[in-house]
Amino acid sequence: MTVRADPAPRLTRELIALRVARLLQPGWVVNLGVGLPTMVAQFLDPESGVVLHVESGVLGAGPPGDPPHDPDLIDAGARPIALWPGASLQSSSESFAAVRGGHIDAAVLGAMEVSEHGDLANWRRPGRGLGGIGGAIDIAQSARRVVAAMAHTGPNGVPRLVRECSLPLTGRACVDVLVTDVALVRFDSGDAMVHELAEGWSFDDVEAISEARLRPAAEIRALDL
Amino acid sequence: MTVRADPAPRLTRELIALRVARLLQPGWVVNLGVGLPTMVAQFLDPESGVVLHVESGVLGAGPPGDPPHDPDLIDAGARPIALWPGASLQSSSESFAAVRGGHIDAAVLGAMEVSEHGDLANWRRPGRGLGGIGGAIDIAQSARRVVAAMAHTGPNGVPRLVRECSLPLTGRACVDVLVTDVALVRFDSGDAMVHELAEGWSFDDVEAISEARLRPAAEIRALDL
Amino acid sequence: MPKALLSAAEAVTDIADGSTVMVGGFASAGIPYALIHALRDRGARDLTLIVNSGGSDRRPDHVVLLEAGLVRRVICSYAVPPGRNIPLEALHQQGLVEVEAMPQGTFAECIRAGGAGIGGLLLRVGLDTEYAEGRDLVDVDGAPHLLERPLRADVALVRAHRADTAGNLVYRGMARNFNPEMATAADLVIAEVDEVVDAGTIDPETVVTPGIYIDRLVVGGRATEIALGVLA
Amino acid sequence: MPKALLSAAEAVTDIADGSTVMVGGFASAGIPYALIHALRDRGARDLTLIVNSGGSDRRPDHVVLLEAGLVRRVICSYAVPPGRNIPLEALHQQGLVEVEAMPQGTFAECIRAGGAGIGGLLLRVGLDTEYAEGRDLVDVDGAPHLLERPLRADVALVRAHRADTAGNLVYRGMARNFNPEMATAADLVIAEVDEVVDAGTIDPETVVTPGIYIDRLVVGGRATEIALGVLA
Repeated sequence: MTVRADPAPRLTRELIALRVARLLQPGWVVNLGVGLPTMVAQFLDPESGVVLHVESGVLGAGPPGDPPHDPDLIDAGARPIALWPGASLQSSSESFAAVRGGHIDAAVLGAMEVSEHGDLANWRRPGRGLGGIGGAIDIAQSARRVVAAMAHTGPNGVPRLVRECSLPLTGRACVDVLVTDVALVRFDSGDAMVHELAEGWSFDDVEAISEARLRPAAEIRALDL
Repeated sequence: MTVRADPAPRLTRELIALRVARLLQPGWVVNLGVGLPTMVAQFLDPESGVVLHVESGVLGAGPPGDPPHDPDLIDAGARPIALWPGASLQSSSESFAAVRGGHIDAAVLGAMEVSEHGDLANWRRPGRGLGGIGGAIDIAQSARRVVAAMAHTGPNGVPRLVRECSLPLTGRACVDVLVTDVALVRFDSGDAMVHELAEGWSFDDVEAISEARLRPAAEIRALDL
Repeated sequence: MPKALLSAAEAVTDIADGSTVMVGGFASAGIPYALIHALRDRGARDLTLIVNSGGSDRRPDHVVLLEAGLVRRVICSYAVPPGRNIPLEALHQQGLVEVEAMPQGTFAECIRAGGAGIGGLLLRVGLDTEYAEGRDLVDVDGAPHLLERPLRADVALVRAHRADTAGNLVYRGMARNFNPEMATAADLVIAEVDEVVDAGTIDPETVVTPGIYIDRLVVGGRATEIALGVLA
Repeated sequence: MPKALLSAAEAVTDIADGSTVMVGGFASAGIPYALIHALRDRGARDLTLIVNSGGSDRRPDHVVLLEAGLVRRVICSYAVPPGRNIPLEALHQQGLVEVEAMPQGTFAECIRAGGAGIGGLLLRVGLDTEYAEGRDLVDVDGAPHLLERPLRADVALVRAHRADTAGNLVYRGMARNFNPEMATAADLVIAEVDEVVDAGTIDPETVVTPGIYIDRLVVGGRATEIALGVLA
């Protein structure tokens, strides 16, 4: 595979997070994975109507980082968080009861690889140690909708949107929407359909840096930022 | 079977309850079934160290009857109860998690029949309608110790301490101690051993009104009231 | 997102014939009277009730749904208390209402499982009894267990003491009973409460049912108990 | 019956070699530091830890038990966070410590099952992943489920905010995590708290862990965090 020059700049992580945030509907209960997904919280406020679920035991968390540090008020990535009005606290078994029971409307999860079938790999690289499953499998397999977020390619341009995941799976056909730094891809139909593109990127440009077989949506739009 | 005259008066229900209360050790968590077992609470106080578990969702209940009626403060028999200092409230699933998990040190349960193996029947008479299982099976089969309490015989002198229960079982070999109006019987060894007798009753007197095969304990004493 | 605050009649207006309805309550505690009576008035038929008991002969609880002929099946624990006379017994004998009775802890845990995405529970409670007859057994390391399936419903009618506008619930005394678990195990969850307060008013540490489980709020509760004469 | 109020050293003095020990905590929240350090000082060996993570590289949590060579097996969820350097990784590679990692919700639910007398759970979480490889499957009405066994321990070391003398516990923020369930699932349960108050002082409606589950109380908590320098 030859690495060709990008036709235009890719989205920053902040902009990926912003695009994800705009997918979230008022009233949804949303879990944000560690890493990039956590940044989505910066684009939410109590008026958004989104209830953040943190698997360490909160419903109704605010974004991380602002409040002074309290070891007992942390998100799943151990960063300080505040509670919004209407918040409540749970034990882990209660928190994951909500997850498995289908009470999480959307999970935003980081990805190492996403396959053209919507398979997700995001928790372990073989040969790189034990890794930590944490709640990744529970959440990816149980949330009503999974939004995956990742850079479209890895080091040296290696595709991450692939035909079949080479890394251990987190869940099969669980991703509904993938937001990368160049495109928004939906898996609703069983195919990987490109719905939105970053400015200056064409469908062919995205296909060229993907291993997955992609299809263009009937109407392809600019990434809704 | 001939009904012969009792050699001496039988214990009142209150005295049966008193004998049961004296079996309960400080620190034990105890569930009291509806009916006669509920009367055991009258012989307990906060100094007894006994924590009453009520399956409708209390740990640390006081005896029923005293406090003014509040529809939300009731025991499993729907009688008003108070909460003792150190009480806490649970949902039904939490309450029965404690039951099944082996956290109930003793259950005091009414009985229709007890077999010589310690089988208990206490929830339904065939042909007498649907009946109500309620928590009888959960508690009888899960408590660390089951104390059964009943009149030694039924209407017309029909034995209730039997070889095999004729009524639907609540639990097999679950009764540890049976307190009746004439005797205290233990099932620890697999046999039905008579340990205590009401005043004026002999082992033979008790055997005569039982269908079960009974054995006398090495030392038989008067009922410890 | 504040939860919809409705009248009892409004809250139950879309409960369809044939629905499976969970109803909280244990004896006199935690009964959603206003919702039960509104459902009776609505007249939805062929209901399956998932409820602890077969109803009361002393209080107008879900017994009014049975009396009105709206129920075809009851999944419960304490079907008919010995020596009591409630309609369920006769309706069952006449073949009008099916009754399935379960040990109470199993009943509660199956409801929790329904809300918690647990596909099955393996329990020993009920072995050696007629409850076990005809039920599926699964061995765990050589020990037989009963396979218990999760219980879910189309609608749950639950009763709490206080809600905030975000739907968070706190209870009172034994009014929890089956209500917190039922609130997690139905597609539509309607909570009847004594009062509604602003979000942020209930200490997050004390919330028993998180607001995410609640779809609709109805103020009734204690006021309805007084109106019905069940509370002096 | 007031619960035994002991020093951390006294509370762990009878934890034997070979014990299975549950330890609460998630990241920085709800860690029983004083009990962990007392157990390290006691030096009980060949421990099996049931604990969410493999330990921290930033805080002296149960990582100190691994560093002291007291652990032979870890049952956990979040074994080694990516890009972090904790002893578990090397100890595992050297064959000194066995590691079993489970999905976090399954881990939490199996602990709850251990305390709740549930013989097995049938879950779909983990199907289609390497976690499912070699595990027992049970069909429920045609759908495959993983058979998950309950987790129990000889000892649970839990951390709460406040206890009353009857052992009732309330927590603070995310310090609940695995603590309430672990408190139900061990033969000996030792709770480390910030403070102990009189029985009757904690509102019964707000108790999270009922006192019946607690055997011993140790005051440590926040004070220990300050002493260890993990809290400024």
